[in-house]
Amino acid sequence: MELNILAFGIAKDIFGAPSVIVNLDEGADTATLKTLLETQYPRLKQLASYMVAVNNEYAQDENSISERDEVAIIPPVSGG
Amino acid sequence: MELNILAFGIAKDIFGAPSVIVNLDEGADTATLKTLLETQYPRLKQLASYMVAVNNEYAQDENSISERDEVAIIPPVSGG
Amino acid sequence: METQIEIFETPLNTQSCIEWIMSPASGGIDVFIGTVRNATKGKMVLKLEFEAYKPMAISEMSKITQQAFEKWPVQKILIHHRTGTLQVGEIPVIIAVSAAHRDAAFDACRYVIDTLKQTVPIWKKEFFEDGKVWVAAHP
Amino acid sequence: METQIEIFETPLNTQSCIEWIMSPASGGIDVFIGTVRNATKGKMVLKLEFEAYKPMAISEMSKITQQAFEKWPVQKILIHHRTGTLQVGEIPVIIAVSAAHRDAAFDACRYVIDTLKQTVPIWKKEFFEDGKVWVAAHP
Repeated sequence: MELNILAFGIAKDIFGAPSVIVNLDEGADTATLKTLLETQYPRLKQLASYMVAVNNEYAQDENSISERDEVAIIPPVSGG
Repeated sequence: MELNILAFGIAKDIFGAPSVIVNLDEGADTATLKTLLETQYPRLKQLASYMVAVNNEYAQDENSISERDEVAIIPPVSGG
Repeated sequence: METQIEIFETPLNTQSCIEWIMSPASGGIDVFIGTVRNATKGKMVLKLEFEAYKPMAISEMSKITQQAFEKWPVQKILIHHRTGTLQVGEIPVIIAVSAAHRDAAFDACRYVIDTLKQTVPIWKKEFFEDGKVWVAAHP
Repeated sequence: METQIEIFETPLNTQSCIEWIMSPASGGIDVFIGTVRNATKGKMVLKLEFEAYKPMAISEMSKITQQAFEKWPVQKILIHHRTGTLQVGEIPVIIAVSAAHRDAAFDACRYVIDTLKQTVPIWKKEFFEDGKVWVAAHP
Protein backbone atom coordinates (compact mmCIF):
# COMPACT_ATOMS: atom_id res chain seq x y z
CA MET A 1 0.00 0.00 0.00
CA GLU A 2 0.98 3.61 -0.52
CA LEU A 3 0.87 5.56 2.74
CA ASN A 4 0.97 9.32 3.07
CA ILE A 5 3.00 10.20 6.18
CA LEU A 6 2.47 13.62 7.75
CA ALA A 7 5.49 15.31 9.30
CA PHE A 8 5.73 18.09 11.87
CA GLY A 9 8.45 20.13 13.54
CA ILE A 10 11.93 18.85 12.87
CA ALA A 11 10.54 15.76 11.06
CA LYS A 12 9.24 18.11 8.37
CA ASP A 13 12.77 19.53 8.01
CA ILE A 14 14.24 16.02 7.83
CA PHE A 15 11.75 14.90 5.16
CA GLY A 16 12.11 18.22 3.37
CA ALA A 17 8.32 18.30 3.03
CA PRO A 18 5.17 18.35 5.19
CA SER A 19 4.39 14.81 4.04
CA VAL A 20 6.04 11.90 2.24
CA ILE A 21 4.67 8.79 0.57
CA VAL A 22 6.07 5.38 1.49
CA ASN A 23 5.34 1.85 0.27
CA LEU A 24 4.46 -0.68 2.96
CA ASP A 25 2.70 -4.03 3.05
CA GLU A 26 -0.99 -3.67 4.02
CA GLY A 27 -1.26 -4.23 7.80
CA ALA A 28 2.43 -3.58 8.41
CA ASP A 29 3.12 -2.45 11.96
CA THR A 30 4.45 0.84 13.27
CA ALA A 31 7.89 -0.63 13.95
CA THR A 32 8.22 -1.58 10.27
CA LEU A 33 7.25 1.93 9.21
CA LYS A 34 9.86 3.42 11.56
CA THR A 35 12.58 1.14 10.22
CA LEU A 36 11.70 2.05 6.64
CA LEU A 37 11.69 5.79 7.37
CA GLU A 38 14.97 5.59 9.29
CA THR A 39 16.56 3.87 6.28
CA GLN A 40 15.33 6.56 3.90
CA TYR A 41 15.90 9.46 6.35
CA PRO A 42 18.80 8.51 8.65
CA ARG A 43 18.60 11.86 10.52
CA LEU A 44 15.39 10.56 12.15
CA LYS A 45 17.58 8.32 14.31
CA GLN A 46 19.37 11.39 15.69
CA LEU A 47 16.19 12.69 17.31
CA ALA A 48 15.91 12.48 21.08
CA SER A 49 12.92 10.25 20.35
CA TYR A 50 9.91 10.25 18.09
CA MET A 51 6.50 8.69 17.99
CA VAL A 52 4.09 7.61 15.28
CA ALA A 53 0.47 8.71 15.50
CA VAL A 54 -2.26 6.75 13.75
CA ASN A 55 -5.61 8.50 13.39
CA ASN A 56 -4.63 11.15 15.94
CA GLU A 57 -3.58 8.62 18.60
CA TYR A 58 -0.07 7.70 19.70
CA ALA A 59 0.63 4.22 18.27
CA GLN A 60 2.68 1.40 19.78
CA ASP A 61 5.33 -0.46 17.75
CA GLU A 62 3.07 -3.47 17.27
CA ASN A 63 0.05 -1.46 16.03
CA SER A 64 -0.77 -2.36 12.44
CA ILE A 65 -1.50 0.31 9.88
CA SER A 66 -4.03 0.20 7.06
CA GLU A 67 -4.25 2.27 3.90
CA ARG A 68 -7.05 4.51 5.14
CA ASP A 69 -5.26 5.53 8.34
CA GLU A 70 -3.94 9.05 8.88
CA VAL A 71 -0.32 8.52 9.90
CA ALA A 72 1.99 11.19 11.33
CA ILE A 73 5.53 11.40 12.65
CA ILE A 74 5.61 13.12 16.03
CA PRO A 75 9.06 14.36 17.05
CA PRO A 76 9.57 15.40 20.69
CA VAL A 77 6.85 17.92 21.50
CA SER A 78 7.63 21.36 22.91
CA GLY A 79 4.36 23.25 23.20
CA GLY A 80 3.22 25.41 26.07
CA MET B 1 -1.58 54.76 81.19
CA GLU B 2 -4.65 55.05 79.01
CA LEU B 3 -4.41 52.86 75.95
CA ASN B 4 -6.66 53.03 72.91
CA ILE B 5 -7.24 49.51 71.64
CA LEU B 6 -8.35 49.07 68.02
CA ALA B 7 -10.75 46.25 67.25
CA PHE B 8 -11.55 44.48 63.99
CA GLY B 9 -13.91 41.79 62.78
CA ILE B 10 -15.76 40.01 65.56
CA ALA B 11 -13.68 41.85 68.20
CA LYS B 12 -15.38 45.05 67.10
CA ASP B 13 -18.75 43.38 67.65
CA ILE B 14 -17.67 42.14 71.10
CA PHE B 15 -16.43 45.58 72.15
CA GLY B 16 -19.46 47.21 70.56
CA ALA B 17 -17.09 49.81 69.07
CA PRO B 18 -14.14 50.06 66.68
CA SER B 19 -11.90 50.96 69.65
CA VAL B 20 -11.98 50.94 73.44
CA ILE B 21 -9.84 52.66 76.06
CA VAL B 22 -8.28 50.63 78.86
CA ASN B 23 -6.16 51.54 81.85
CA LEU B 24 -2.89 49.63 82.19
CA ASP B 25 0.40 50.19 84.05
CA GLU B 26 3.02 51.73 81.75
CA GLY B 27 5.12 48.88 80.32
CA ALA B 28 2.52 46.22 81.05
CA ASP B 29 2.84 43.21 78.83
CA THR B 30 0.47 41.82 76.21
CA ALA B 31 -0.63 38.97 78.48
CA THR B 32 -1.81 41.51 81.09
CA LEU B 33 -3.75 43.41 78.44
CA LYS B 34 -5.43 40.20 77.28
CA THR B 35 -6.42 39.27 80.84
CA LEU B 36 -7.88 42.72 81.43
CA LEU B 37 -9.85 42.66 78.17
CA GLU B 38 -11.13 39.13 78.80
CA THR B 39 -12.41 40.26 82.21
CA GLN B 40 -14.22 43.24 80.73
CA TYR B 41 -15.36 41.39 77.58
CA PRO B 42 -15.75 37.68 78.46
CA ARG B 43 -16.90 36.82 74.92
CA LEU B 44 -13.28 37.32 73.79
CA LYS B 45 -12.46 33.99 75.45
CA GLN B 46 -14.96 32.24 73.18
CA LEU B 47 -12.96 33.12 70.07
CA ALA B 48 -11.04 30.32 68.35
CA SER B 49 -7.99 32.41 69.16
CA TYR B 50 -6.94 36.03 68.95
CA MET B 51 -3.71 37.97 68.77
CA VAL B 52 -2.57 41.39 69.87
CA ALA B 53 -0.75 43.59 67.37
CA VAL B 54 1.56 46.36 68.57
CA ASN B 55 2.57 48.92 65.95
CA ASN B 56 1.34 46.68 63.12
CA GLU B 57 3.31 43.63 64.27
CA TYR B 58 1.99 40.51 65.97
CA ALA B 59 3.05 40.72 69.63
CA GLN B 60 4.03 37.89 71.99
CA ASP B 61 2.54 37.60 75.50
CA GLU B 62 5.72 38.96 77.10
CA ASN B 63 5.99 42.05 74.85
CA SER B 64 5.59 45.23 76.90
CA ILE B 65 3.37 48.03 75.70
CA SER B 66 3.96 51.76 76.02
CA GLU B 67 1.50 54.62 75.82
CA ARG B 68 2.53 55.69 72.31
CA ASP B 69 2.05 52.24 70.79
CA GLU B 70 -0.75 51.48 68.35
CA VAL B 71 -2.42 48.41 69.81
CA ALA B 72 -5.02 46.26 68.04
CA ILE B 73 -6.97 43.08 68.76
CA ILE B 74 -6.67 40.64 65.87
CA PRO B 75 -9.31 37.90 65.88
CA PRO B 76 -8.78 34.88 63.58
CA VAL B 77 -8.18 36.26 60.12
CA SER B 78 -10.22 35.16 57.10
CA GLY B 79 -9.05 37.19 54.14
CA GLY B 80 -8.42 35.95 50.62
CA MET C 1 12.01 41.58 42.58
CA GLU C 2 9.16 44.05 42.17
CA THR C 3 5.94 44.00 44.13
CA GLN C 4 2.57 45.66 43.80
CA ILE C 5 0.56 45.32 47.00
CA GLU C 6 -2.73 47.17 47.28
CA ILE C 7 -6.04 47.12 49.11
CA PHE C 8 -8.99 48.53 47.17
CA GLU C 9 -12.55 49.43 48.11
CA THR C 10 -13.50 49.24 44.43
CA PRO C 11 -13.73 46.18 42.13
CA LEU C 12 -10.42 44.51 41.33
CA ASN C 13 -9.26 44.52 37.72
CA THR C 14 -7.74 41.27 36.50
CA GLN C 15 -6.54 42.79 33.25
CA SER C 16 -4.49 45.53 34.88
CA CYS C 17 -2.92 42.90 37.17
CA ILE C 18 -1.91 40.80 34.16
CA GLU C 19 -0.55 43.84 32.31
CA TRP C 20 1.60 44.73 35.33
CA ILE C 21 2.92 41.22 35.88
CA MET C 22 3.94 40.46 32.28
CA SER C 23 7.52 41.11 31.25
CA PRO C 24 9.97 40.02 28.53
CA ALA C 25 12.11 38.29 31.17
CA SER C 26 9.25 36.01 32.26
CA GLY C 27 8.41 32.62 30.87
CA GLY C 28 5.61 31.70 33.26
CA ILE C 29 2.95 33.60 35.14
CA ASP C 30 0.57 32.14 37.67
CA VAL C 31 -2.50 34.10 38.63
CA PHE C 32 -4.81 33.15 41.47
CA ILE C 33 -8.24 34.77 41.49
CA GLY C 34 -10.42 34.31 44.54
CA THR C 35 -14.11 34.68 43.82
CA VAL C 36 -17.18 34.90 46.05
CA ARG C 37 -18.86 31.52 45.92
CA ASN C 38 -22.65 31.25 46.02
CA ALA C 39 -22.56 28.71 48.86
CA THR C 40 -20.57 27.74 51.97
CA LYS C 41 -21.00 24.21 53.27
CA GLY C 42 -24.21 23.89 51.28
CA LYS C 43 -25.70 27.13 52.60
CA MET C 44 -26.58 29.89 50.13
CA VAL C 45 -24.40 32.99 50.48
CA LEU C 46 -26.04 36.36 49.76
CA LYS C 47 -22.95 38.59 49.98
CA LEU C 48 -19.68 39.04 51.84
CA GLU C 49 -18.12 41.91 53.69
CA PHE C 50 -14.35 42.26 54.02
CA GLU C 51 -12.71 44.46 56.60
CA ALA C 52 -8.95 45.12 56.77
CA TYR C 53 -6.58 46.55 59.34
CA LYS C 54 -5.05 48.29 56.40
CA PRO C 55 -1.51 49.38 57.44
CA MET C 56 -0.79 46.06 59.15
CA ALA C 57 -2.35 44.11 56.27
CA ILE C 58 -0.07 45.86 53.78
CA SER C 59 2.91 45.20 56.07
CA GLU C 60 2.06 41.49 56.45
CA MET C 61 1.50 41.07 52.72
CA SER C 62 4.86 42.70 52.11
CA LYS C 63 6.51 40.19 54.48
CA ILE C 64 4.91 37.33 52.56
CA THR C 65 6.26 38.59 49.24
CA GLN C 66 9.75 38.94 50.74
CA GLN C 67 9.57 35.36 52.01
CA ALA C 68 8.47 34.20 48.56
CA PHE C 69 11.42 36.01 46.93
CA GLU C 70 13.75 34.24 49.37
CA LYS C 71 12.23 30.83 48.72
CA TRP C 72 11.81 30.87 44.91
CA PRO C 73 13.43 32.53 41.89
CA VAL C 74 10.45 34.69 41.03
CA GLN C 75 10.48 38.11 39.40
CA LYS C 76 7.36 40.05 40.32
CA ILE C 77 4.59 39.48 42.85
CA LEU C 78 1.26 41.29 42.88
CA ILE C 79 -1.35 41.14 45.64
CA HIS C 80 -4.62 43.04 45.26
CA HIS C 81 -7.23 42.61 47.99
CA ARG C 82 -10.69 44.07 48.09
CA THR C 83 -12.58 45.39 51.11
CA GLY C 84 -16.22 46.33 51.61
CA THR C 85 -19.32 44.54 50.37
CA LEU C 86 -18.90 41.93 47.63
CA GLN C 87 -21.65 40.14 45.73
CA VAL C 88 -21.49 36.51 44.57
CA GLY C 89 -19.07 36.23 41.64
CA GLU C 90 -17.01 39.26 42.63
CA ILE C 91 -13.28 39.05 43.32
CA PRO C 92 -11.89 39.52 46.85
CA VAL C 93 -8.28 38.78 45.94
CA ILE C 94 -5.88 38.48 43.01
CA ILE C 95 -2.34 37.11 43.38
CA ALA C 96 -0.03 37.16 40.37
CA VAL C 97 3.54 35.88 40.22
CA SER C 98 5.98 35.93 37.31
CA ALA C 99 9.13 33.87 36.96
CA ALA C 100 11.55 32.67 34.30
CA HIS C 101 10.22 29.14 34.82
CA ARG C 102 6.71 28.09 35.72
CA ASP C 103 7.44 25.87 38.75
CA ALA C 104 8.62 28.85 40.80
CA ALA C 105 5.59 30.90 39.75
CA PHE C 106 3.16 28.14 40.79
CA ASP C 107 4.92 27.45 44.11
CA ALA C 108 5.21 31.10 45.07
CA CYS C 109 1.65 31.99 44.07
CA ARG C 110 0.25 29.18 46.17
CA TYR C 111 2.49 30.12 49.09
CA VAL C 112 1.32 33.72 48.94
CA ILE C 113 -2.40 32.92 49.03
CA ASP C 114 -2.01 30.16 51.64
CA THR C 115 0.04 32.42 53.93
CA LEU C 116 -2.17 35.45 53.32
CA LYS C 117 -5.12 33.49 54.63
CA GLN C 118 -3.18 32.65 57.81
CA THR C 119 -1.48 35.92 58.73
CA VAL C 120 -2.92 38.98 57.01
CA PRO C 121 -5.37 40.94 59.19
CA ILE C 122 -8.39 40.90 56.92
CA TRP C 123 -11.76 39.55 58.01
CA LYS C 124 -14.68 38.15 56.07
CA LYS C 125 -18.30 38.23 57.18
CA GLU C 126 -20.69 35.92 55.36
CA PHE C 127 -24.33 36.95 54.95
CA PHE C 128 -26.93 34.19 54.69
CA GLU C 129 -30.70 34.39 54.46
CA ASP C 130 -30.95 33.65 58.19
CA GLY C 131 -28.05 35.66 59.57
CA LYS C 132 -24.40 36.58 59.26
CA VAL C 133 -21.14 35.31 60.68
CA TRP C 134 -17.49 36.34 60.91
CA VAL C 135 -15.61 33.49 59.25
CA ALA C 136 -13.12 31.49 61.37
CA ALA C 137 -13.94 33.43 64.54
CA HIS C 138 -15.18 30.42 66.51
CA PRO C 139 -13.88 26.84 66.74
CA MET D 1 -17.28 19.92 33.99
CA GLU D 2 -17.06 22.32 31.07
CA THR D 3 -14.04 22.75 28.84
CA GLN D 4 -12.95 25.30 26.28
CA ILE D 5 -10.05 23.98 24.20
CA GLU D 6 -8.86 26.03 21.27
CA ILE D 7 -5.85 26.64 19.05
CA PHE D 8 -5.53 30.15 17.65
CA GLU D 9 -3.31 31.73 15.01
CA THR D 10 -4.11 35.16 16.47
CA PRO D 11 -3.06 36.66 19.83
CA LEU D 12 -4.59 35.03 22.89
CA ASN D 13 -6.89 37.14 25.05
CA THR D 14 -6.43 36.69 28.80
CA GLN D 15 -9.53 38.70 29.62
CA SER D 16 -11.89 36.55 27.59
CA CYS D 17 -10.38 33.44 29.23
CA ILE D 18 -11.03 34.87 32.69
CA GLU D 19 -14.57 35.88 31.75
CA TRP D 20 -15.28 32.36 30.55
CA ILE D 21 -13.81 30.63 33.60
CA MET D 22 -15.51 32.72 36.30
CA SER D 23 -18.76 31.43 37.77
CA PRO D 24 -20.86 31.88 40.91
CA ALA D 25 -20.13 28.29 41.94
CA SER D 26 -16.36 28.89 42.00
CA GLY D 27 -14.29 30.01 44.93
CA GLY D 28 -10.86 29.75 43.36
CA ILE D 29 -9.47 30.16 39.87
CA ASP D 30 -5.91 29.45 38.84
CA VAL D 31 -4.65 30.84 35.56
CA PHE D 32 -1.32 29.92 34.02
CA ILE D 33 -0.02 32.24 31.31
CA GLY D 34 3.02 31.13 29.34
CA THR D 35 4.96 34.02 27.83
CA VAL D 36 7.81 34.19 25.33
CA ARG D 37 10.96 34.88 27.35
CA ASN D 38 13.70 37.07 25.90
CA ALA D 39 16.40 34.47 26.59
CA THR D 40 16.96 30.68 26.73
CA LYS D 41 19.96 29.45 28.70
CA GLY D 42 21.47 32.93 28.54
CA LYS D 43 21.04 33.27 24.78
CA MET D 44 18.91 36.10 23.41
CA VAL D 45 15.69 34.92 21.75
CA LEU D 46 14.40 36.94 18.78
CA LYS D 47 11.08 35.18 18.22
CA LEU D 48 9.39 31.79 18.38
CA GLU D 49 7.37 29.78 15.93
CA PHE D 50 4.77 27.27 17.09
CA GLU D 51 3.41 24.55 14.86
CA ALA D 52 0.57 22.20 15.84
CA TYR D 53 -0.83 18.94 14.51
CA LYS D 54 -4.15 20.52 15.17
CA PRO D 55 -6.75 17.70 15.30
CA MET D 56 -4.48 15.48 17.38
CA ALA D 57 -3.45 18.40 19.61
CA ILE D 58 -7.11 19.17 20.37
CA SER D 59 -7.74 15.47 21.05
CA GLU D 60 -4.73 15.20 23.41
CA MET D 61 -5.68 18.39 25.25
CA SER D 62 -9.19 17.02 25.66
CA LYS D 63 -7.76 13.84 27.21
CA ILE D 64 -5.75 15.91 29.66
CA THR D 65 -8.81 17.84 30.79
CA GLN D 66 -10.75 14.59 31.28
CA GLN D 67 -7.88 13.23 33.40
CA ALA D 68 -7.91 16.42 35.46
CA PHE D 69 -11.66 16.13 36.05
CA GLU D 70 -11.12 12.56 37.27
CA LYS D 71 -8.29 13.56 39.59
CA TRP D 72 -9.62 16.77 41.16
CA PRO D 73 -13.00 18.34 41.97
CA VAL D 74 -12.68 21.14 39.44
CA GLN D 75 -15.49 22.83 37.55
CA LYS D 76 -14.18 24.31 34.30
CA ILE D 77 -10.92 23.96 32.39
CA LEU D 78 -9.79 26.22 29.57
CA ILE D 79 -6.79 25.65 27.30
CA HIS D 80 -5.92 28.20 24.64
CA HIS D 81 -2.77 27.62 22.60
CA ARG D 82 -1.30 29.88 19.97
CA THR D 83 0.44 28.86 16.74
CA GLY D 84 2.51 30.84 14.24
CA THR D 85 5.17 33.46 14.93
CA LEU D 86 5.32 34.98 18.42
CA GLN D 87 7.46 37.89 19.53
CA VAL D 88 9.08 38.20 22.97
CA GLY D 89 6.42 38.97 25.57
CA GLU D 90 3.59 37.34 23.62
CA ILE D 91 1.50 34.49 25.02
CA PRO D 92 1.77 30.95 23.58
CA VAL D 93 -0.57 29.35 26.11
CA ILE D 94 -3.23 30.10 28.70
CA ILE D 95 -4.61 27.45 31.08
CA ALA D 96 -7.44 28.39 33.42
CA VAL D 97 -9.12 26.16 35.99
CA SER D 98 -11.99 26.93 38.33
CA ALA D 99 -13.00 25.01 41.43
CA ALA D 100 -15.00 25.43 44.60
CA HIS D 101 -11.72 25.35 46.56
CA ARG D 102 -8.35 26.66 45.49
CA ASP D 103 -6.20 23.55 46.11
CA ALA D 104 -7.96 21.64 43.34
CA ALA D 105 -7.64 24.59 40.95
CA PHE D 106 -3.88 24.89 41.58
CA ASP D 107 -3.24 21.14 41.32
CA ALA D 108 -5.28 20.70 38.15
CA CYS D 109 -3.85 23.80 36.43
CA ARG D 110 -0.31 22.62 37.05
CA TYR D 111 -1.16 19.12 35.90
CA VAL D 112 -2.65 20.43 32.67
CA ILE D 113 0.36 22.54 31.68
CA ASP D 114 2.89 19.88 32.78
CA THR D 115 1.11 17.17 30.82
CA LEU D 116 0.47 19.40 27.81
CA LYS D 117 4.22 19.93 27.48
CA GLN D 118 4.75 16.15 27.48
CA THR D 119 2.01 14.83 25.22
CA VAL D 120 0.37 17.47 23.03
CA PRO D 121 1.72 17.54 19.44
CA ILE D 122 2.83 21.17 19.29
CA TRP D 123 6.38 22.20 18.40
CA LYS D 124 8.36 25.31 19.19
CA LYS D 125 11.21 26.67 17.09
CA GLU D 126 13.46 29.24 18.73
CA PHE D 127 15.09 31.93 16.60
CA PHE D 128 18.42 33.36 17.80
CA GLU D 129 20.72 35.89 16.16
CA ASP D 130 22.89 33.04 14.90
CA GLY D 131 20.30 30.46 13.91
CA LYS D 132 17.18 28.58 14.84
CA VAL D 133 16.38 25.30 16.54
CA TRP D 134 13.40 23.02 17.15
CA VAL D 135 13.18 22.76 20.95
CA ALA D 136 13.63 19.31 22.56
CA ALA D 137 14.34 17.61 19.21
CA HIS D 138 17.84 16.47 20.13
CA PRO D 139 19.28 15.01 23.34
